[in-house]
Amino acid sequence: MVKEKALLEALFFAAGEPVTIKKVSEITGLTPGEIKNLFRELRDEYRERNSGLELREVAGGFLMSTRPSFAPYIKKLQGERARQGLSQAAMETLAIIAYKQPITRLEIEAIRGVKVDKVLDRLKELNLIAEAGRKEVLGRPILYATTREFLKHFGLRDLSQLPSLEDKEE
Amino acid sequence: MVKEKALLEALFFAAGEPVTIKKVSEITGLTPGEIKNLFRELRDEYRERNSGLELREVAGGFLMSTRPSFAPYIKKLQGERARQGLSQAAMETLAIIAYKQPITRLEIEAIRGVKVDKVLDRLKELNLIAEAGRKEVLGRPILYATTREFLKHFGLRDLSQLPSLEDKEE
Amino acid sequence: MEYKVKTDVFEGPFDLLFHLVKKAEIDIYQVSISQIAYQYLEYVKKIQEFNPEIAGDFLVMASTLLKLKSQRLLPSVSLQGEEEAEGEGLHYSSEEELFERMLEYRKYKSTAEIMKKMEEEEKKYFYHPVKVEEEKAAGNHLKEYMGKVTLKDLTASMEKVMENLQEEEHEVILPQEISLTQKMEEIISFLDKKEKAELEELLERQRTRSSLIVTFFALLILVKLNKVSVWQKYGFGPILVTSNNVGDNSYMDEERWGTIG
Repeated sequence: MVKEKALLEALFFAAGEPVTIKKVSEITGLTPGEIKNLFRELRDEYRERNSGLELREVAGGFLMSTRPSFAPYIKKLQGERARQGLSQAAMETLAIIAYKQPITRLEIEAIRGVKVDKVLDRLKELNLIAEAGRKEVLGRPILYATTREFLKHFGLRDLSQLPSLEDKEE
Repeated sequence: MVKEKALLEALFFAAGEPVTIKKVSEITGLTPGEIKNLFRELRDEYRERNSGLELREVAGGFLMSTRPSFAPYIKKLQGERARQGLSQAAMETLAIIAYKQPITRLEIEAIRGVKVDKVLDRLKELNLIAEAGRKEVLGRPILYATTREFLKHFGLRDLSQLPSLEDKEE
Repeated sequence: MEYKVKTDVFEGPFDLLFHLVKKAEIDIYQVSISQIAYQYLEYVKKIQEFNPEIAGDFLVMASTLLKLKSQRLLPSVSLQGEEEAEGEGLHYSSEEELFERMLEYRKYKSTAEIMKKMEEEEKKYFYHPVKVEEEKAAGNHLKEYMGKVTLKDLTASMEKVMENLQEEEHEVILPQEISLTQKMEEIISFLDKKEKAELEELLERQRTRSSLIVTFFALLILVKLNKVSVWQKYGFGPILVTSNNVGDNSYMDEERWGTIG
């Protein structure tokens, strides 16, 4: 395989989303015509050797993905990963939000002593927390609170049903 | 390409992290022996055609990634998402844990001559180390050990691949 | 002796110790604390003006050096009990142990450099990024993620957070600024009244470990400035401290000596 074709292969792999010709051209210095030709060669080679991967033109760009017929297996793989549950970092952050809501990111970080931006993204993705307005202080930081989904999962009617922590406090 | 080999290719692609033989076996129903052989064939085919991708055995699993020589281009593609390296303090602490695991915080501090509580928090946060039980001495201190993420971070198949402990005079 | 005062030069107290041992061209197996401790303290005095946070680690080592040194000078004074009571991690029972640890540290330091290179190499490999949407496609994602997580887990997490928080708050209260100048003045005025004092008397008056360390520092500085003398009549006898009665007090300059937090 010529070096340029291998480079495109690596780019499509690492992108994880459609990459436009313009972008590929900026990164590699290849002309749009060269890129198109190399893409086609690569796509045909994948087909010819019955690879588990395939190359497509999607949403105005090039995209590398698994062959659709393998979808059931891929789902199993991702299901496995999903079942690993929430990390300890996520659990602690969720607990802080539950008991101290509404609360800003900085306030959570002050308690946990570490950055929590990624964890917050994850909890939002899972719809366990949501943005709940802004705190009226300098910079108007976003406030976070738990969602109905959160109550539903833990079988709570409302937040007043959260177990009290007082008895453990000295 | 036989269907099973293509399936493995698709799995390694979609995983984005090392996949163990056990997991591949559960998902595909293939035996560990078959999986090992198919992996080797696939890896050699990638090499022979000078693919932009490569297959490695890392952290007790199979891992598909881009060829390292293309790193400068991939970095351009991903922009600022560059992965940050560990600080010297973190690296020294991690080295001590890697070679002496399982080890307590006090034991690490005796070797480094400094407090390491903050560094330990950081390494735990990065999932490079984890608590591994308690030492059965007074106070039952927590023991720390490296994780699979640690192996992945350094591209090691297992702990036996750690470089031998240096003892050179400067 | 001139040191380059650049606080990022030494990664930790052992790094500095190595440097001093190397500089003194002493065989590491022959080194005695006394040869090194004074230079170590000189350096720490300098860096703590520049970066008090880094100086903290170095100070702990300084106290260890002083403790080992004092054990040599005064076999009867043992700070061991206090150390353990405070649950301090960094205590070495002998010079041999300290230098053994230092040698061990050096092995890990050079290995850490190799690991740094491995890390750099590994960063050149890129993986197919797994999108959250792809994971969602795997099914009812919230249930998948949260299936086993109960209300009990949630409260347990919160209790853990609060426990950690209490520990930290406890730690924050401890640091207390002690002025080196103030300690120097204290020693001088103590000696003015008494003419001569036993070292033990001076140290006994110190309530906390930090003030003990600072007193030691202050005493060393006064000796260096020739303001006081420290002597011993006979082996294992009491160590006596006397004032040299030099009237000039210009050295008592807060700016110059700063504080140790």
